[in-house]
Amino acid sequence: MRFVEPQGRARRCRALAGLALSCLVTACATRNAADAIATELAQSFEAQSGVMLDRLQQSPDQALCSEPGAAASSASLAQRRAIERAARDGVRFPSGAPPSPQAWLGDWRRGERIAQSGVGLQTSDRPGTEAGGNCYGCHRLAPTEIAYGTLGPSLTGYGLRHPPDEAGLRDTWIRLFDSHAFDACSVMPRFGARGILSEEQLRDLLALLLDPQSPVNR
Amino acid sequence: MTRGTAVAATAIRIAAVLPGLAWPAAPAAPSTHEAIEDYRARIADDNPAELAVAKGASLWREARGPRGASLGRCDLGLGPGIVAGAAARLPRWFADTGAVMDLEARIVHCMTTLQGFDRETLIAKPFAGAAEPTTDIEAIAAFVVDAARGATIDVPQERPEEVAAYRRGRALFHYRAGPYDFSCASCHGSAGHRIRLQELPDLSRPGPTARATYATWPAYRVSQGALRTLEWRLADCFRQQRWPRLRYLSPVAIDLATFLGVNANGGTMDAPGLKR
Amino acid sequence: MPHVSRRRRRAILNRGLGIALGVAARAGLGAIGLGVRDADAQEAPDRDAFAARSVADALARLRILDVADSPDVLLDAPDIAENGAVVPVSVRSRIAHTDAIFVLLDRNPFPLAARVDILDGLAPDVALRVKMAETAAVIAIVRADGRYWRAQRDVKITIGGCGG
Amino acid sequence: MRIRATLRSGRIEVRVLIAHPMETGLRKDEAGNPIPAWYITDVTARVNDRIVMKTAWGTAVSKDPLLVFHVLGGAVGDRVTVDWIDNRGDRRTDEATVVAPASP
Repeated sequence: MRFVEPQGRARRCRALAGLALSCLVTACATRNAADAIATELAQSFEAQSGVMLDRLQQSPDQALCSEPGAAASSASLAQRRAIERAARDGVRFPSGAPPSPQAWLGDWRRGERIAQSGVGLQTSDRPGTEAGGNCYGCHRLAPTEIAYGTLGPSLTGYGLRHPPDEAGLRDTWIRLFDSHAFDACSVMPRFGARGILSEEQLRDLLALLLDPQSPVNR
Repeated sequence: MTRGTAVAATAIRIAAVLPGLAWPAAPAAPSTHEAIEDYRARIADDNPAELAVAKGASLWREARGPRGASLGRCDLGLGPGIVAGAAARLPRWFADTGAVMDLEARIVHCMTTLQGFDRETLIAKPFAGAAEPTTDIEAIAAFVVDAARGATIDVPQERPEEVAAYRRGRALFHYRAGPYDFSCASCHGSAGHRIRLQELPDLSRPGPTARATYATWPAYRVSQGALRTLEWRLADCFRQQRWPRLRYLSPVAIDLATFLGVNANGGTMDAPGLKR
Repeated sequence: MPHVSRRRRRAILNRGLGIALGVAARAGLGAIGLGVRDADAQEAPDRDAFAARSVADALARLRILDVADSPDVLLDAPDIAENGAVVPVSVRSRIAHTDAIFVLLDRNPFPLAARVDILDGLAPDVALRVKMAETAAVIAIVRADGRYWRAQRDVKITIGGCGG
Repeated sequence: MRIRATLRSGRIEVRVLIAHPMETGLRKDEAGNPIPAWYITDVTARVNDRIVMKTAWGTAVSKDPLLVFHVLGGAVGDRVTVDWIDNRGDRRTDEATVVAPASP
């Protein structure tokens, strides 16, 4: 887990300390506001079913992407690129074999079930419940499932556009493992990097996307 | 529901397939979107929330609690006993508590101060569980918003405390946290998207979806078979954001309700609504 | 919705509630309840059909041995239900002497949802809301002159929201 | 119960909403314990004390049930009475007066 102290803004504030007074005042006002929010969050939430208050502490990338407009602002470009590099460096590829469909693709049938399931890590889940990916919440996948969301792009026919060669396997794995590798402020959960899904589950989702027999590609 | 039209449509459909054996496939299926709109139209009448409104109306009038008092003198912001339209102007700052309060906070305040109910007991279980009847707070909230139907939403930003609540609410709305990196804005920060088949209203700024959304809570949730309040809606979003449990009437709940309410100003109250 | 109608409706609602508080009796055998108890006794054999776990078994328990499709049984239900907990269904019969309407849901844990007796003075035109566990057929069966007529249509049940 | 009885085109349209959990007996509560079946088994409607409708229900009827039926004939001012009984033996009766449709 990469939980880091919620000090991203404070650090930025200190870094700005040598600048003009007006800037300093603004930066510290921002820090005070952030501290007030942290205090308010601590008063307003309580742990339940293994979901603890430490989940409310922001990592630097969460703090950066909480600024409205930060996802596209030129001011945050360098920070976003750094987050994306770090995300890429942190990807753990399937253990053992080099990328090949035989070695990396799991079972698309299990992948479909994972894509349909939206449980896991909630206060309403028993601790230890195996999480789903809830892919259909945001993406179209198998064309037979009509209840799909549109927050993300359609993935129907994904494997036809991205053949499961080495590059296709690696690229798709990275997107599933840590969406921040391509977009620091992506709204897609970092399923591998945050330990939401296991390596086996990610391989099953890889198969759902890339296996020629998967309903996504038929 | 336009029953006449629906029945006529069926008659046409049936006539069209009459020559076939048994039940051939329906004629060209309408798009999913049209079918869902059709479904929503069919259940739009006879909102079971009316049952909660009726229960809330009698709870409001009955002498109850340790003090044996009704809620007839409850001040929801427009003066003691004035219910009509009051929900359209909440949350707001109240002089008697020195705090910004939302509808539910004010109902609990009146139940404790006028009727003598114990606050901790009341807020320990504000929402009905599976197979449980509507709670008193839920029913009273349904009654109060029903009495504001047609009123223009006008959540005040006159006091500095109200402005501060809105600002904190905006920051909280965009605050990303938890193992999924979700904020409210992850789903409700832009327009035109769906989760599964449900349209996601853009609640990040004033606009038609922000108005229509705030205007229709509390609502009867078909999937829950229950009347649900705005604070329930907020808490259930945080559950799905993989955050810890939102405390009832907490500062985060009040500030977010203020943010959503102010963004809805100018809209027309139409609650309790009916939702998936 | 026009305000006049809302207010009028509320007046009816309140009146209904007042009466309800006056006469509601828990497990009591009030005078008003007697009719129901009598009806129960008369129709006891049908009660058993509600425990059937398949449409075929429910029909057998209802002693519906022969049923034919009819365009005069008008069944209306949505093509897609956003939530299976509430599926609006209406049934109208154009068959003379209709005296009962049955609503069944294929693939439900207990498929028989309702039987409505069309007594003298009641139009064979009823609507209710049912729960459906999964995508399946809604079946309406009408009894007239001792014969049974059927209509059915598929309703697709979708998964909604965040799914968790 | 909420009963709306409206005279339309020579018949009384009766729309009944009932507050009831209509539990199937197949669900579990938050703690994982089974929730026992609890559902309305019979509903009877009368117009001015004459029984006009009887319906028997199973667990597949939705929570907070809606029932719509139409009585031939009738007049504004008629009294519509609806009573139900559930599998626990609970029962309830409410009534409404037939009204003319609201002007549009």
